[in-house]
Amino acid sequence: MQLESMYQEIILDHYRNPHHKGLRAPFDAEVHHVNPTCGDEITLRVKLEGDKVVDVSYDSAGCSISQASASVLTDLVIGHTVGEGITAHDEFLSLMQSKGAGAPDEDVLEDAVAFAGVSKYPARVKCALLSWMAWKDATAQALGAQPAASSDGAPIPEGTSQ
Amino acid sequence: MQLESMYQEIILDHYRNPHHKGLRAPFDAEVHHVNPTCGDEITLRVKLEGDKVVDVSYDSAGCSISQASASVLTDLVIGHTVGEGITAHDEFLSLMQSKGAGAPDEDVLEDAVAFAGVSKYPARVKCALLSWMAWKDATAQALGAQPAASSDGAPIPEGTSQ
Amino acid sequence: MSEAELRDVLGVFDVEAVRKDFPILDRLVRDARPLVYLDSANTSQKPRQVLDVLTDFYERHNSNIHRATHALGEEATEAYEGARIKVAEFISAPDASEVVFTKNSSEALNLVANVLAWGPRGLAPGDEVVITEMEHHSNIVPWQLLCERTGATLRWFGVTDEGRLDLSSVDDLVNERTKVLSLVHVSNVLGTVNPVAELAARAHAVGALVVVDGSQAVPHMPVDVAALGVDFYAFTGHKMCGPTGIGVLWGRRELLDELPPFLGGGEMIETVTMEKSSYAAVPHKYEAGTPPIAEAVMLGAAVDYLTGIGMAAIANHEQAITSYALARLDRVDGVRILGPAEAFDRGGAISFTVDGVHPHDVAQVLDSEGVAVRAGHHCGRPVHQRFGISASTRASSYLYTTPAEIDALIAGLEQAKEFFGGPPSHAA
Amino acid sequence: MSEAELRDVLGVFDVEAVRKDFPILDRLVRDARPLVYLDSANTSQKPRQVLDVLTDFYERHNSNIHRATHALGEEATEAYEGARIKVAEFISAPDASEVVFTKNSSEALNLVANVLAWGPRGLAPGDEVVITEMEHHSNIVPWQLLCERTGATLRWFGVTDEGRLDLSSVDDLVNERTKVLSLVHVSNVLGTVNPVAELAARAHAVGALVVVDGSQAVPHMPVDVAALGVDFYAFTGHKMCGPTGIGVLWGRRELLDELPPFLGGGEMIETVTMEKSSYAAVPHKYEAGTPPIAEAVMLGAAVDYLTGIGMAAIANHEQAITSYALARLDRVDGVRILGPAEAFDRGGAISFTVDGVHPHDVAQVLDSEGVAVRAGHHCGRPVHQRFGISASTRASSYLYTTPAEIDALIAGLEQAKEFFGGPPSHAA
Ligand SMILES: Cc1ncc(COP(=O)(O)O)c(C=O)c1O
Ligand SMILES: Cc1ncc(COP(=O)(O)O)c(C=O)c1O
Repeated sequence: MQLESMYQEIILDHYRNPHHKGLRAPFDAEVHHVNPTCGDEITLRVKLEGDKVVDVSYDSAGCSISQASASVLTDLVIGHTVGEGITAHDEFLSLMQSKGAGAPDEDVLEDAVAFAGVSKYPARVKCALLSWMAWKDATAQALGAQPAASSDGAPIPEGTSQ
Repeated sequence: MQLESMYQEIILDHYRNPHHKGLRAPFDAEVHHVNPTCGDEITLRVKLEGDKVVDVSYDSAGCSISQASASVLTDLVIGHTVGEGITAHDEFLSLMQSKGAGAPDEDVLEDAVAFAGVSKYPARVKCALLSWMAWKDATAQALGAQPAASSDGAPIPEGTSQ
Repeated sequence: MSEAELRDVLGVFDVEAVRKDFPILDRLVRDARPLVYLDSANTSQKPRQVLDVLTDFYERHNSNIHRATHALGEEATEAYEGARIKVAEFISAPDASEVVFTKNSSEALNLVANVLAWGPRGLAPGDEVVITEMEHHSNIVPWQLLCERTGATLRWFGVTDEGRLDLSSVDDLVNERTKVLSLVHVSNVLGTVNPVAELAARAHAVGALVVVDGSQAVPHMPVDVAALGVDFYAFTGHKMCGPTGIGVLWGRRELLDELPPFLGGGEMIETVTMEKSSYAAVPHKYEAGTPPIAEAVMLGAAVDYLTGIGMAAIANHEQAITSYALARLDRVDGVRILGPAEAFDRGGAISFTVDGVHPHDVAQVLDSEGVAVRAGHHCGRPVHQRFGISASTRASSYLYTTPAEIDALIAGLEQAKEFFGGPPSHAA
Repeated sequence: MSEAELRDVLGVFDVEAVRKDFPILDRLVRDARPLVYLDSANTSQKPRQVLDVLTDFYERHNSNIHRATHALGEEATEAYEGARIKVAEFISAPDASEVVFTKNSSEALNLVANVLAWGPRGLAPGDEVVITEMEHHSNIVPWQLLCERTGATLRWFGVTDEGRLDLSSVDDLVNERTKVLSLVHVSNVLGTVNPVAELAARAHAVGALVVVDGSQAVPHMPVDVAALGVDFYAFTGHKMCGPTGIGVLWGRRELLDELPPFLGGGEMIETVTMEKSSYAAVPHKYEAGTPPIAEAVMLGAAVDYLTGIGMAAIANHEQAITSYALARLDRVDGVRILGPAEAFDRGGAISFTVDGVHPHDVAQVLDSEGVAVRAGHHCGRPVHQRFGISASTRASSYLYTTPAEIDALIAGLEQAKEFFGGPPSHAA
């Protein structure tokens, strides 16, 4: 049965027990993103120290995919450099755009590889990306607010805050 | 050959030698009507005396059908009562809407029966009706301007001046 | 409703025969499961008879209209204007020239809101526009934009817990400042059928214009715009067995004559000079550019198709299906229905939540079984907020919907609950 | 052009094979005469390949888009968004999100004119909008309405006797008050191809926005909006082997991002409350309501079809046909051609008058022989006034037009002259 190809156990686990959920201070930037079609929402905060992602906290309402994706995201970026986070973002984005044909790098994506099946369902790709778009947007804002941006951080393209 | 079914000799005669053409004074009302699709135009004046159509004069630019129709119109209404003119109008209108199936009353329509063939060509029906719409509009205005409208004149529906 | 009663009502016409008219209903989806299409409030499927007319138009009669002095031009013009007459008769419009073809319902509603920004009837600060909390976004945002641009004030009727309009504030809301009342005939979220005629009378008593969003009404029940006594009525082709790319605005002739133009361009003019233009008579005044010609012809065919079956029969069928679906959903633990719980003054769109399972996930499980429903706010975010939720799952029926399809929905819901660990129902 | 040269150019592709793709070209009209369709500037005919895609969409994939969480919804969304990508590539748009689907060219042009009425870029008294005397009404009236509503001033380039833009006044017309220059790429009356890139550079130098009406360009020649260096570019589906009910507005992303919304409703929002809404990212911001889904899919198929044959080859073919037609018309006594007499920087629409025979009557005689042309002002009344006439007859070609069809036109003209008593030509 194909349901399991989307809803892998890892996803359901993160959905039922999300990591790092809740809004925390201090933070450098806070953004609010919405999925216009279904009304799923996320408020997400980023705290940086130099090029290090010290904390990502969030409050969100949405489906299993969007909830689990936010949880997985925090695991992947907290404690890493912005550059590493961007690498994970890019890898996740290309996995999500792979229409089920992606070969994700497990070293980079860890639990997020479980989302490979989601990429076969375009309507749900947006759910999986909601928190990542919010994170990229918030991080860009946080970097902009920082006087001296990290030197090895990849340049951050404009956020997709709508 | 079907061309002759539209362009009867009577129509071509009126086209080449239009009756009553040119703008004349005095007049009670003047209107300007346009066929929006092709740009054909007519300026038409009506002079009434009581319920009698004393003069209809016009200046127009357009195809053979619209020119001939204006000429035939003046023959049919000048010197007649408004009521008789309206009867001719109604008869002509229903002939034009008959899609080639009309059995026009020759006593009422005289030369205008020659337009029966035109009614098969919807795009040209507007050409044939241009002067009649203008006449009805101008007559309504002229009657409105007259203090005592004729008692036996049929009520004139609102003009279609656009 | 008992199974026997259900069968009685369904007997009005032969659903299985109707289904044969719709090629897509033979589709297999998701690992060869038969399609169970319960998303007709979103868009309807198209019968073969209607598609044949479309193909025939393009293969034999295609031409631009009005402008053309040739055989194809005549045929296309007659087909297009003939469709206007069919649509006018379908909604009992007094005059076919009152039927304006737009691109969808949304444009029809925007058209009205836009022309009220200009000219002698243009809105101004102090004027009020009244809508309702159960409107589709397409009947909210145009009025927000109008109010923003003109300085008028937007107000709205609330919704009761039962999903009906809260009319207790009618005296306050509809007053001498009210210039427009715009409301939905049948809600696409709650299914509620609103008392349009009564509200129109109230609004007219204070001199307001009445605009009705009939997108979910015209496809599903007989509608008589004259009897409703409203000023404008909007609906859309794709929800009534017709094509995308076409909608309808019906308006009272005097108003259409009086209001300023909306879009400018070819076909809507009387005469153009570089300095100034004058405009054609309605409906052409509101149809700038090449209209949706083939779409109008196809919509005319859809009207023929629906009329052939009979709108009263279709309404009966849908009421039976809706009653059945409401009864079955009522027996599923954890399911909460938004809007009226009985199929009385109620259309066939049924939105609901399932405790502990997000609507997206409900829809996904259903989809894996071939059952197509919609999840989200269905372009009605405010009414979801009203009920304290951000999304729901919606199942919606049409003339081709069968009780067996409702059974498939129910089975899928049980499966969704099980998959996501919700409580099983005692009765299946 | 000699017959030999003509055959050379026509050899670029096999017209007879192309004609087999178009079912309507087998039509007999008016007492069983073969159709000679010379009205493609009005609307084009549709190839079988494109109609098949339309039927397949409605019979197998029909669904509303974006909103739907089910198999059909995914398929329809992919088909719709896939069409956007095809269209973007077809006009070399830098980004598919810059392609907005409208209902036709006219709406696309009105969209731009409307959003310039509001917001920080909104026009005001003292501002100037520049158009040209050879515009289609759809690129005149929207700007007249905008100027009327905002108090801005409308100005225009004149047309020379040869039917080219009179650029002698460019320094006066394009100045620091100019906020918009809007002009046609290829005239639908004169056939003239305008120097868009040069004029766009001039307009940009004074900070004006540049809007181009490409309705007669995109169907007939390769167009690269980026290379033209303009800000907005409009065209229409039905003239390029696609359906009615769809048009395209391409716009530079920064501008589309910045300008206010046009129509409000479903799909164009980010979030809606009763008090206030925020808007989705482009292109969705400008696509309120259910878009022309099937029409977009069919337009995508039309783009595939045209690309398969090759736009350069199509342009070559049309240039050959146009040269041939101009040469033959030149030999008919009493025929006067509006616009460039040579097929250089010239599209395939040829408008002309016949001494002593009104264009309607010319068209009628042609129609009686099965030859479909257009008579009237072709939605370009000002340019007709410029040449002191109120109407003309227009013959226009496309990829399926043959020299034999031009011969039929010429024969029909001789017949019209004879019937109405004009002078016979010495050379037939
Ligand atoms: C040059 C030009 N502009 C605009 C238009 C309008 O296109 P549409 O009628 O599809 O809006 C046309 C065609 O009629 C045209 O030829
Ligand atoms: C109640 C209601 N109003 C308006 C609309 C908008 O219709 P369209 O998307 O065809 O413009 C819809 C459908 O989506 C609807 O259900």
